[in-house]
Amino acid sequence: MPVRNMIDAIRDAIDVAMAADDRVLILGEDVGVRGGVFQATKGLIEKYGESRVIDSPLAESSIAGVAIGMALEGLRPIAEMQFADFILPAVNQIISEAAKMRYRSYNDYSVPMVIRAPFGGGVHGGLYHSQSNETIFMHCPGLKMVVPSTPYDAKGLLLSAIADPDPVVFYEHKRLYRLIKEEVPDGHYTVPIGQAKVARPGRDLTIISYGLMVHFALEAAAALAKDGVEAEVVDLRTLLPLDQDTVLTSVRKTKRAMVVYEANRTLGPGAEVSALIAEHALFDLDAPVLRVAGLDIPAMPYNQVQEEFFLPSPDKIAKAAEALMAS
Amino acid sequence: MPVRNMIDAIRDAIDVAMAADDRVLILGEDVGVRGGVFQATKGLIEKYGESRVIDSPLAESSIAGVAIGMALEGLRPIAEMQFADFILPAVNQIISEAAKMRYRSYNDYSVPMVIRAPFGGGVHGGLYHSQSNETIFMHCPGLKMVVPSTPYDAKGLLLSAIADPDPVVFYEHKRLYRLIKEEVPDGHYTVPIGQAKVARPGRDLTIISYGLMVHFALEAAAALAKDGVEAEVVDLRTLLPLDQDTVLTSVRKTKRAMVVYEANRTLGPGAEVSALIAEHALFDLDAPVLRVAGLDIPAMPYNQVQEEFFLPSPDKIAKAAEALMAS
Amino acid sequence: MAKTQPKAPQGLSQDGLVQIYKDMLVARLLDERMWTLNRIGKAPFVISCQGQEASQVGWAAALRPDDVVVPYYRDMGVAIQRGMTIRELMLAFFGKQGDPNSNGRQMPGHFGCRRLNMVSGSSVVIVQMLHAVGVAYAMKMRKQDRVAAVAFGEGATAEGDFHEALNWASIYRLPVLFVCENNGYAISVPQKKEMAVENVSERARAYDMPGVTVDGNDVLAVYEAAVEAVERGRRGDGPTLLELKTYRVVPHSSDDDDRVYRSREEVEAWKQRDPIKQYQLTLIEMGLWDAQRDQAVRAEIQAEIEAAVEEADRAPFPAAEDALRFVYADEEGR
Amino acid sequence: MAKTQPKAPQGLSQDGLVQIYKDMLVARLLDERMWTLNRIGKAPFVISCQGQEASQVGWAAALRPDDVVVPYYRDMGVAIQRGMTIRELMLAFFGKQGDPNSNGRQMPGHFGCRRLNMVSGSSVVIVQMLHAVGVAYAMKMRKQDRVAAVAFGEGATAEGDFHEALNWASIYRLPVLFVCENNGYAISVPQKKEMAVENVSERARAYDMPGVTVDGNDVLAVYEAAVEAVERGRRGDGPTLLELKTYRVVPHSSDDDDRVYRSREEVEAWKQRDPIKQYQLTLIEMGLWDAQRDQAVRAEIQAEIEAAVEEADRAPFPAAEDALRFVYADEEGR
Ligand SMILES: Cc1ncc(C[n+]2csc(CCOP(=O)(O)OP(=O)(O)O)c2C)c(N)n1
Ligand SMILES: Cc1ncc(C[n+]2csc(CCOP(=O)(O)OP(=O)(O)O)c2C)c(N)n1
Ligand SMILES: [Mg+2]
Ligand SMILES: [Mg+2]
Repeated sequence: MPVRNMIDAIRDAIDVAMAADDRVLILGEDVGVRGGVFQATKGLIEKYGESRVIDSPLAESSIAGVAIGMALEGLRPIAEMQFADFILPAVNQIISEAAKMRYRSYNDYSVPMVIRAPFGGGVHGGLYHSQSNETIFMHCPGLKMVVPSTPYDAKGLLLSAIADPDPVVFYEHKRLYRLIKEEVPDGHYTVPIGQAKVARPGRDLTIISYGLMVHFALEAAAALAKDGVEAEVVDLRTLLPLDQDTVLTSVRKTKRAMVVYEANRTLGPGAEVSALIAEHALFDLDAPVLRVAGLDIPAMPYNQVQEEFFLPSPDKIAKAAEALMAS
Repeated sequence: MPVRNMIDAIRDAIDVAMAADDRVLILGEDVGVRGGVFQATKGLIEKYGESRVIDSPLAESSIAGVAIGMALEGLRPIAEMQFADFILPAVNQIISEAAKMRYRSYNDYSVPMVIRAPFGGGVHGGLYHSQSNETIFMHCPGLKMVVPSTPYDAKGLLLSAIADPDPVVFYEHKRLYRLIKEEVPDGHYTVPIGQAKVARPGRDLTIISYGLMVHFALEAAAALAKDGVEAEVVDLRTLLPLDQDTVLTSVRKTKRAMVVYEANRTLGPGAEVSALIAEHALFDLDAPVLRVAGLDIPAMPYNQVQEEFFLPSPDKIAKAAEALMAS
Repeated sequence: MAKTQPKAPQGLSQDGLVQIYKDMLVARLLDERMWTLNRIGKAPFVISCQGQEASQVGWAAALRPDDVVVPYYRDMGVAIQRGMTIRELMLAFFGKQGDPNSNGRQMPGHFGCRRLNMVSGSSVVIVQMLHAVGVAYAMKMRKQDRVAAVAFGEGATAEGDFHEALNWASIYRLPVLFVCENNGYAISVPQKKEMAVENVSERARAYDMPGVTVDGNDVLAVYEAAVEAVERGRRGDGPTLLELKTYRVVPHSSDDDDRVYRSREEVEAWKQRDPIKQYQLTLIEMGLWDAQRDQAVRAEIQAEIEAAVEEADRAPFPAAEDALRFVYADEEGR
Repeated sequence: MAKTQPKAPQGLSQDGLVQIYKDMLVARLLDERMWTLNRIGKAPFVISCQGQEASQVGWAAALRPDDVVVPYYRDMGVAIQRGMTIRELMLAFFGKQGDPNSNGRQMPGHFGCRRLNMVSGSSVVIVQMLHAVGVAYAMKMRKQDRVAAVAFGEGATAEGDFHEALNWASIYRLPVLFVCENNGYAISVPQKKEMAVENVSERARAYDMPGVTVDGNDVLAVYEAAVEAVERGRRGDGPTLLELKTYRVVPHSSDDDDRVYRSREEVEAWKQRDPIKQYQLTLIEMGLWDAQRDQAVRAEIQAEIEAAVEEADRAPFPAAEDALRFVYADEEGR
């Protein structure tokens, strides 16, 4: 089976979808000749032509808004936001329009579209090329919000997202694009939206995470194992709808829980996970629910010292796990 | 002492600030001759003139962005968004720019501005005149986020916000504008940003809330008292920075906690409150942390049956409190 | 001075000419009735098309049923021209079960109905322009001769999406008819505080796009200009920005009091230019209408309205749990 | 054919003319050095001003120190003209303690410094236009004769904020100089996919605002056009949209590969029109410059750059905990 990194898996997913269904098209800044600034769409304009691979004007609200219109008329647009930091001008179109179209029209109209965006830090992107702003969309019923952490999942989830009849926000961690390779089948397969995965089984505590942080959690778990602590790592994969069962089942088993995320700590996605546990598994807990998260500062600084300081790391996660085991 | 409702208290705060400091000015849609669609700025254009009371073009991004520029140049703008639902086109200016200006310039530039917006439902506003989207800003370090629940607090907090050297998002619950009257002093006084208030003391459980929901919580508490259950009601007043001490002190005392908010349940502000409790007061708890919140649907419907169905009510809160006492 | 006989635009039959009048009349009478229902406490909200009926029915009449229409909240005339019935509009007005627009989820004035190829709108101004552009992109990609038509107020043109939509449509020469119903105010804010130019159509030049301004109270002028723009779109010659100068003769909505921001003289002057009265005269001059028919038709419409009021008033609200449906595509149908 | 002797614009002394050249040269040499530092792994990122030095120094030179400048990420020439030193720019490039722009928080190219009346910018395109409008509003309200000047690329003009900013500035006739540095591309996207018009300046008419296009590689032409616009602003006659046609002769940034989207011939042709070489010739023809001085000045600048590289390379990064400062106004100073 071919081995692919995440960016290749994503490009392959788009290619497979475009080959199978001529309603699928892509639009975004530099997605055409340039193949996207991360090369997620490389070669597609040559293959599918300018009318299905649109180098859009530099205007995110229009990228989302025009994609909504395309979807209303039966196309299956995949819109790319060049960086998740720059999705903000499109937030009105996404939240007011895409997320509410089916609901407000009582099922008469719908918006089957995907919005892809590279997010996350640790790539020397400074304040505006490192953000993790998924909270905005996770709080928004009518949307789905997906964040893969492996090449295999990225392809399978993206194919699910493209086929999904509702708008899906699809966040790809920039640092994962080329970090890991694994076997990724050719052709069509899907990973279902809304299902978390136990990335590593364990009995002593549960670390719940998504995106790059899953790998940091796994590293931490490996280190903890050396001291005889068996951490279970849950990869959420989808933030909305959240797979409560997988989370709660794990926590009920281990009796200790920690959420790791890179977004600002306050009201980041981990707040919801923690609240769910506090509501549904409180009597199972032997320890407080910890959060290891991005700092509560406006965004991740550029210089490497402060970038590291901002981000959760395997070491920080392991330390928190030790504290959790001690309480 | 004069008795005022919330809209009068807000207008009075703006008036007091504008009279005292000619750097203070207001801008927004219909804030001039019309005095704002809720009359929060009524009479001010006659008093302070067109250059300090600006009937802006219908464009929220520019309302925020121009206000940022004014603040950079030493003015103290108060920008009005006609409804919180329509703040979304301005989210990029608020989050990318206002919230990060001081940080990114290493204290060289700052944005002392206030963004006021009527939010919340129960006023037959339908999907787009009822939203409670405060999550977006509460998750954003660099901003402050204030939500008063009484006329007295509204005036005092607004005067604090106007004097604050950093950008403050100030949400006013539409249904509270004319619901309650109380004594509100003339002239200048402040209520500090960042301090919650115990709106009703109690020993059996803590209900944490803000905005209109505080009053519903108080009604529920009164009903519960008849059955001998003494609920403590905490009015957060400020969502960012959150007053953790007041929340945790109360929960440690009552050992039972419930958060009530009108925003969508998933990752609404109550998720953060619940996560804080799960992290810092877990061993004090005798029961799960409950959330009584807006439904996880795109927004509140127009027809009265479904509007009621969406919103937390005194009755729903009391029922949840009974469940909490029983667990 | 001998007045020249009014001439019917090409492509409009006598029935078509009369139908336009009837649609305008339905819009007016229904709108008036909604205000009285609001004033007696039967419904919390009205937003009104009064004064803009010629603009609305005029541009909508230039389209085919298979074209896509993206109206804004004031466009009850458009909804009626497309075929939404008095009964349906009254159910929507009361927020009742069976409202085809949103089943009572949205405030009145939020039109949308797949049967009529009329895309559902939100309360958020101008966003729909981009939807029309996307729809038109799909049409052009499929080499269809259909067009998308989208309407908005002149105040809303200050929003960034206005610019982004015109920019896209012009780059790709898409078949879009952009209709600005310029009634001179955005709630209380007069045009001179909304823009520095006198005509919204002047903005079209910034996109190398034709911009046309016509008298929005002259329904046949509106129709003709819209037809020309629609043909341009069908031919593959790209979008048009059409500005209709008109006036709303009532407050912005039932929550508004327009006396604080405009003089009664101004309102009266515009009432003198009432689009329905004007068009009635035209039809009479054309020999297609007379006072008797007018009375009969009005009575018919009124009767239909009263029946609709009664039915809508009695109709149930949607069930509470119905609010949980259609967040996602979990079920078919409605 | 006898060439006419170049004429210095009014209001520029001989020193001023030479200073413009030196600023352009500093920008170029510094920028070139940054690329080599990046290529040898000393710094993760460069974004470049190369090719646009005439545009940048030209418009900035038209302003007074008490005017407010709002540059964009490509405007190193502006920062230099305003007085940011080589040393400071090199500290910023390395993300080190002491960088006056952000103390190493932002990527290189994000200029801002209160001392120089240069507002801090983000990476988000075009948002700064509205900031300039707000600044200008404050100036006008206080009846000052200052102006605000803001720059941006032509690609970014597709964003809604472009429209909103021009609209505000024109309604209130604010003293703003809007400078579009049109280098023909937004990363890889050529102008014809960004807009349907040939000149960004054509968009000014939509706001009843003067729009001017000049050769952005001719520094004196840029200067003169900017001075005229600035005077207009000072006089109270409102904003101007100034378009400078230029070219970036290097990739968008160190992460870009421009070979996939533009031909080497096109790049070469523009290199032949190098703004620095052109202006050097002009100065020589004016008798203000010669090869010897040129060599000496280049050597001086290079030496200053090397000293700055050494210092910045050795300088410490900000302390980790320093990242927690200045989220809010909790302390004075820096
Ligand atoms: C984004 C947004 N901001 C504000 C509003 C509130 N609002 C509703 S209608 C209106 C005025 C619209 O004026 P115009 O575009 O001229 O249309 P008209 O109502 O005059 O037909 C405003 C400000 C809104 N609906 N959407
Ligand atoms: C809102 C936003 N979207 C996307 C980007 C990513 N981006 C950075 S520069 C750029 C191209 C800008 O082109 P132009 O405005 O012509 O300026 P130039 O770089 O050519 O000087 C893009 C797409 C961004 N910085 N901000
Ligand atoms: Mg209007
Ligand atoms: Mg460019």
